[in-house]
Amino acid sequence: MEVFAGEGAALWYLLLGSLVAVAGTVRLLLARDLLARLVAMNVVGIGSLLVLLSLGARAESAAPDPVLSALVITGLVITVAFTGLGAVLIRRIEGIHDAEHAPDQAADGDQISSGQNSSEQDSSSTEGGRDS
Amino acid sequence: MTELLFALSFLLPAGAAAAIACAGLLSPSTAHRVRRRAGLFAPSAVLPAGLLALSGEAELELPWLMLGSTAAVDALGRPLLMIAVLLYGAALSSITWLKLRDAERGSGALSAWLLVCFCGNIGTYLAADLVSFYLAFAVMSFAAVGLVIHYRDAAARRASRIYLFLSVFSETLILAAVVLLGSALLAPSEAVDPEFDDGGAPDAQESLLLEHVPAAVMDSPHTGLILGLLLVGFGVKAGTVPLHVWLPLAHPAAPPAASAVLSGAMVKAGLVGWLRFLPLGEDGDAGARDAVEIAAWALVAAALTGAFLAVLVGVLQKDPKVVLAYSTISQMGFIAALVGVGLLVPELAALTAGAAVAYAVHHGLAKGALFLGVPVVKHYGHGRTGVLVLLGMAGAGAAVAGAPFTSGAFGKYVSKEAVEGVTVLGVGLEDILPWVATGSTLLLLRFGWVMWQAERAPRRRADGELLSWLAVCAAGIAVPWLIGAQWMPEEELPAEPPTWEASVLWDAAWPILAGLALGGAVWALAARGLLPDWASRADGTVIAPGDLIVAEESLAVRAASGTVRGVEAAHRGLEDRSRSAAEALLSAGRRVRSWATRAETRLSAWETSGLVLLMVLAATALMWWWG
Amino acid sequence: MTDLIPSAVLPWIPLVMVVLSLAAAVAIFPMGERRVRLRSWVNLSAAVAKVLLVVLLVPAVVAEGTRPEFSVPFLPLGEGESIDLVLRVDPLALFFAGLSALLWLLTTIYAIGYLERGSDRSRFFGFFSLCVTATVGISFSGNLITFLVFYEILTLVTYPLVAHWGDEKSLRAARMYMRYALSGGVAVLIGVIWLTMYAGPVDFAEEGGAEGVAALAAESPGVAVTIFVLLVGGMGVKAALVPLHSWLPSAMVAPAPVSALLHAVAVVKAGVFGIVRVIDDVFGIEVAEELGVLGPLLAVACFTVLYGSYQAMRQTELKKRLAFSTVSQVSYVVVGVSMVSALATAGGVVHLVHQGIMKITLFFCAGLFAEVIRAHTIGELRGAGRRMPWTSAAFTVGALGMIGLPPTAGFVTKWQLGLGALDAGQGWVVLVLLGSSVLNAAYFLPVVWMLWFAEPEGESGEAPDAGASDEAPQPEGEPQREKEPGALVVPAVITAVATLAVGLGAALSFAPLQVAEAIAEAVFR
Amino acid sequence: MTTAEFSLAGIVLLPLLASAVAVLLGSRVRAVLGILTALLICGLCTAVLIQTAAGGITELALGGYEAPLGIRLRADGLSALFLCLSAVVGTVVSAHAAILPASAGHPGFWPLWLGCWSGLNAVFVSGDLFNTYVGLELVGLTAVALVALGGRDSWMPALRYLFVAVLGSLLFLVGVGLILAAAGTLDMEQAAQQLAETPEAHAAAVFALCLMSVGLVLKLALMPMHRWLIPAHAGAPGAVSPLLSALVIKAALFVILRLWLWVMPLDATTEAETGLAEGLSTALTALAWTLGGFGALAVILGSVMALRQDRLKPLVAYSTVAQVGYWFLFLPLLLDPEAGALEGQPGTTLAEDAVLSGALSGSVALALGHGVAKAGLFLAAGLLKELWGTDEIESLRGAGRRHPLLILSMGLCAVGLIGLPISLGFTGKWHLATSAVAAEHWWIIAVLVLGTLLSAGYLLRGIAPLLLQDAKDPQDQEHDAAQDADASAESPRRQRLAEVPAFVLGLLTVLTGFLAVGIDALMGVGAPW
Repeated sequence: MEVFAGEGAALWYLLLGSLVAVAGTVRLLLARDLLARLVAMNVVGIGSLLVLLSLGARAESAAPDPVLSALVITGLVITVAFTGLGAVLIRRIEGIHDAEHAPDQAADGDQISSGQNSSEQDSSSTEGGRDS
Repeated sequence: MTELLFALSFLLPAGAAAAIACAGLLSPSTAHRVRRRAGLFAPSAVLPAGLLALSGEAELELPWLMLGSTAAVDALGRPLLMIAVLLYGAALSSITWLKLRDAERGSGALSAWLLVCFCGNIGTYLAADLVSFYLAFAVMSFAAVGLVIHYRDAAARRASRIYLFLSVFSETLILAAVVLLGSALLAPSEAVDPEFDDGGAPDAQESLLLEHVPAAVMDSPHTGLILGLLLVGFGVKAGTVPLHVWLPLAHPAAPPAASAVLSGAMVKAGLVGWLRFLPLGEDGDAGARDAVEIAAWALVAAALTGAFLAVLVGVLQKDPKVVLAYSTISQMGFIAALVGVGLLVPELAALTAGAAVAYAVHHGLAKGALFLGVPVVKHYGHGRTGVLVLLGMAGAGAAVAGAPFTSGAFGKYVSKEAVEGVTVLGVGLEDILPWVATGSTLLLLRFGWVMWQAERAPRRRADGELLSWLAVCAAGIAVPWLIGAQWMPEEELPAEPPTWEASVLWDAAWPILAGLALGGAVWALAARGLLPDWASRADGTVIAPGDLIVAEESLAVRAASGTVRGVEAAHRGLEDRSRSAAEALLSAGRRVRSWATRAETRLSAWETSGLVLLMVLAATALMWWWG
Repeated sequence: MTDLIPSAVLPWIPLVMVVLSLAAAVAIFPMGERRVRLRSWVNLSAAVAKVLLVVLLVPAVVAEGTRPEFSVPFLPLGEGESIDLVLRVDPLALFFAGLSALLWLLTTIYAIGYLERGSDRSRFFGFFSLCVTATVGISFSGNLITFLVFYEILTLVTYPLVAHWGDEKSLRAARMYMRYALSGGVAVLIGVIWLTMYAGPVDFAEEGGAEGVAALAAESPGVAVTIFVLLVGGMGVKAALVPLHSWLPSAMVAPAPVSALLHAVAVVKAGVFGIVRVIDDVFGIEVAEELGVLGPLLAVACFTVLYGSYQAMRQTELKKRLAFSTVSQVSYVVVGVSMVSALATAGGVVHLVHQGIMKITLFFCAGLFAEVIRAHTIGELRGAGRRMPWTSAAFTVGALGMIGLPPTAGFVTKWQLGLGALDAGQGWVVLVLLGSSVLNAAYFLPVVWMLWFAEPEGESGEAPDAGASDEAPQPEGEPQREKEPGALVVPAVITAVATLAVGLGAALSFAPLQVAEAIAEAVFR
Repeated sequence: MTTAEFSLAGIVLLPLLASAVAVLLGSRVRAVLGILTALLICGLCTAVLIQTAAGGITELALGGYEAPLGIRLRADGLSALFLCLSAVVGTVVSAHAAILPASAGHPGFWPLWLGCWSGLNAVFVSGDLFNTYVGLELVGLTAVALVALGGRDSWMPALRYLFVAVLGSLLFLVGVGLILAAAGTLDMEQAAQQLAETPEAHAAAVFALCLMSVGLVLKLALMPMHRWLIPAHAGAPGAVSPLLSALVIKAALFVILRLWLWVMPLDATTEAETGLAEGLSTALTALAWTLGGFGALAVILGSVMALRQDRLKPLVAYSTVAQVGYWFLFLPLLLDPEAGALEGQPGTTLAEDAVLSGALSGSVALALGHGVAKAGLFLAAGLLKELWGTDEIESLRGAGRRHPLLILSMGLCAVGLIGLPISLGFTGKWHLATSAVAAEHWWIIAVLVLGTLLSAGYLLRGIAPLLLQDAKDPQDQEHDAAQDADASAESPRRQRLAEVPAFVLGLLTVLTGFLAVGIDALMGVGAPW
């Protein structure tokens, strides 16, 4: 389908990319659940990188512009880094909620999760002290 | 030599007063000893001024003091300086040269205040420039408060409060006059006065001299205003009628020695003020002339009413010192009339000034003797010294009344000559003046009667009080003649000295005789109880001492409370408005704050801030698209 | 006399003067509370050194007319040239610096005695010397920017002094003071910016106004008037002109030495000194006259004079009454300066010193009364004359000075202002002056009366018990002092004697009046 | 390669290396390493400063690859200034963290902080947009992690900060891509020339500017998008919040300045013929006015909100939100054609383009002043919270009597923030006001006046109670006892020493007022016009 090839294709990808980015942003900004937000963040990342690629393609006829692709790769790497950090933070925050809302239910459960929780935080021993 | 005398005559009394004041710092016993010794020394502190008066006319210039001050002993100041020295010396000695047990409580403080008053008083006589005159006048009037409040009882407090209020009032008016005159003197006057040779703004010190003041009054644009200020300002001190109310209250409240000085020397300061400042014998443009006319007539009218009304009220008083106070008011009315005439008729200016000074000298000494006599009669009025006391008091009384052969006659003669040919409401002034003598005779009879009945507290041995009284009586007889003959310049005296032929004697005698006759008649009626009740109860209840003061006080209180209420209302209005403005501001501030916090709380949720961000993004895209 | 100070050193003197008390402050701040002797020694030596320097400067500046100047670039103005921080000594500057140096020395002695048992003394004396640094900086400032910088620093540095006791009341008063002073400062900032835009960096020119300003006034009078209003309004806050004065009475909660130095010398005078600078050295008296701004300013000043005295009459607390009296007295300077006559300007300028000396005497005595017999309201002063003769005598001299009776400095000012008013053709001002002296008498004489002639209730000599009046919360247990403490009385007496000496010696060569006349002549040349 | 060029590379790479090494070391040694690196960076910065002050712009192509492909580091006047700010504040705060480990919250502080520092320096000296993007991301990542060090209650704000940072950087990335497409190169200088010559690319450039501005404003927390900053800066540990407020948000500001003044063909917009199409320039002016409007809103509402805070650190955080507003007031001036109306007129003393350069140097001075003062204030507030266990203003009453030096330094920093004389704040306000008067933009004057008064208000509310000597001594004793107990970990001598960094920053706030002339000269080096 030549629509997706050559000059017209770049325009389409541009449109598609910006659509995905806008949808991701709306979802990111309005979602209440943290994890949903994290996912939406990635969607926005992908959308914007798509826009970038289409921009690169549109400029020259041959292969997309090398600098732009470097840009895209870095963007990808950084979004992954942020997602990792976000995931750790969400786990910690969820950890506190669980400890607060369900203290009696499974004392051992709690023990396990907090134990697991604490073992995982290898370098955050002083936090424990601070929590008291 | 005169510089030394000038300095000493001011510094010695001031030093003594300072010694007494600082004594308070030492331990009580040493303080008492210091005060006692300073008190004894006090009368002699007055002597340098006496020597200065005797040593004749002199001048002292101190360019560095205040705004450049000069002092001068001139024909006008010298006699008054002499009586001031005598009176203050006598008063001080009558307080301090007593046995310890007789001395009043706090006599040290009283002598200190007297010394300060003395400095102020001779300062007014000797000052030759505007600023030092005002300085001396202020020092004298504010030190006098110390004298009046001495006994610290309710009457003394009320008297001193009224005196303080009136003296502040007079100080302010005189300050206004001084400032107006100062600016007229300092301004580079268009008509360059020949004396200011350097043409440009004459340097401040030289131009502030009092000699130039009368001329400045005439050619300054506010002549009428300045005249009014001077008349009222010095009138308070000279006890002219509407402003005299403090005199009858101050004298009974103050110790006798102090009241002797008050009416003897201090009241004369008002006279000196008039003689130095008023444009006596100055000619000026038409506007100034008729302003002077009005002022002169006002002064003469006030003086004469004062002279006669004081007699009426004085007769009805019980306290001897109040009677004497009213006699002072009437005598000062007499002198004020002389000054008024001098102002009215420029040619007579020199004559009336001389007469006024002569009369002032006589009145000062005689009235001083009478005031000092009040305690003397109480302590020595019977037995061996009784006769002496009786003679002295009678002599002083006769002098005040103006009986022939006394200084009073000389004073009256001189003033009658001076006012030849001046008619008031068609009646010749020289006919009115003798009636004042009748009035004062009546007053003195009343005084004698009241003194006769006053109770006695015999004191055995003669002490400072008696001796100083005797000295003043002797001086009262000798000094006016001495001053009249030697010290007064020729042109200020009528053609020839009074030769005691029949006509002169009769002129002096008939007012006294009329007074005696009237007194006798009243006494006879009183004995038969035919007098109207208001006359029979002559115990000061009918008209309280200070007569007008009751009316004036209530007037002042009403006026003050009126203004305060008005200003208070305006102030409250101002405050309410500013408070309501502040409230409006505060509530606006609160509204903004509450709106801001509400927005904040809503924004704190993730979704809402996300929404806002979306809107911003959309707006930028729209702007770009629209551009 | 000229070789007293080698000419090379001259330009450094203004800087040394300013830095002197700054160094004292830096030395005092870290000092421990207990180091009383060292702290007092540092304080006193700095104060004495400053007085000596002023005395050295007087012959050089007033007689020979040398103008030592020190400047450092401060704000760039594009293309390299910049607005400098200039410290210049001219007679008017020396006038105000001399006053603050002398009175700082006396107030330091007073404060050392007053705060013997107080707390936070290092902090107090540190900010105290900073306050004087700012005052001297203000007096030596050579252009509007420097003046503004030191003007703001003065606000900052006086805040902790007013809030020294640290209780709720002083904090509220300090906050109010800060609010007024800061808005005043901001107004001056806007005015200075606007003026610098049009007239470039405005240096104070002694002979009638900076050059750019006249051109500005001619070209766009509207802008010039607004700038004038901004500047004078901003400084009017500190000069306590009526609508902007209410911070002064409420700042009376500060300790006595603070209200003495602040309200008699530093803060209040800074504002008025600024107004004198703006009228005489920035706009120039003729330009200001043309702009027609002097008339309304004169009216506001006269209203302040009367309103201040009226309010003073209504106060029962002594320090509040003195505060309102300051409000009224300080406006005398503005009255003097806003009349187009050399005499009036001389009167206004000389009142800067006179009011300082007289008012500081009264505040010293008020502090003494509060400290010795716990008397804060006038009623409690009954019969104080017998127990505290020296303080009452000093108070009486100060009060008579305020009323304007001859031997004192107050009379000299009233005399000059009266003559100036008539010379400038505004006779009604004489009326205002007289009205205010009557009002002064009405609120000072009763106090003098209470001191000397009123009998204390009950048997004499018993100090009235600490009444309901809310006096400063020094530790309650501390026994009252039986006799007047020397360190407090000596400064009060010295300033009282100074009031008389300045009044009597007004015609001496370097007396304040002669210097003021020299300044006034320069303005009108 | 001259020393300046060497130091340019060193500034960026050295902290990165140090942060990597720090991860391996024990917690005690990390502090020593941190201090060493800080001192080294100071040395390098002075070398760059000397070079720039001498008038030259130092440039270095990393690894010899020239633009457009290679990374080119470039330090002109503006970057030298910001480098100095980060060096000074960074060193002092690192010293504080070394003295009082508790204030760092967690040994992980050092590697993260050094990484953040290298990101900052990278942003300040980067010559091309891509390198700026990478720098910004590094700063964002480490900043979020630093906030998370603050313990339980700081995780949620950290997460929120993360989302905002990512969104911002993605918008920035799209903008960079657009400019690359439009100008064909990422290097700022070359991009500027390209854009100036090819008018038809202006449409894309303007849209890119819009996107990037919104992205960066998000990172800067300008008024409507400021909510994430308050809990993040308040919750962060004692040593971290100064870094966040003083330095991290300055990176975004630096990039905005670069974009608006150096990259965008602004002056092209004013001349008709090669300038933007009519619509585009109005769009840009509209954007400038919105940002300016948000700035004014931030100054006023930020201060009002700060007045209502009853805890110290949120109060200081709101003060940051307020001060951020000041830096955007000058944007409308840039685009106002008759802004320079007063320049060169006979009546005034203004030099040719004094209005714009004045406004710019004013905003930069305000930013620098804010950096130093806010760092000092946050350090002091953090220390108080550390020592007294809480930063409730009510319960801190009378704390001043036990820490006089701390109160003095807070006072000095307040002077800088209010903008009273001798501080950089004053110089900044002076310049901004002068340009506003020249360009007749009176609203700026109103905002400045209101801002000054309100800032005085809330800073007074924060500091005054500390001076209180409340009679309720018993409560104090018990308070002191409690405070002594839990702070026993730090010996009193260390506590006394910990107050010194805050005092140093306070002194610096006041003394930098004298450097105004130097700053203005430095701004001239490599100025956009």
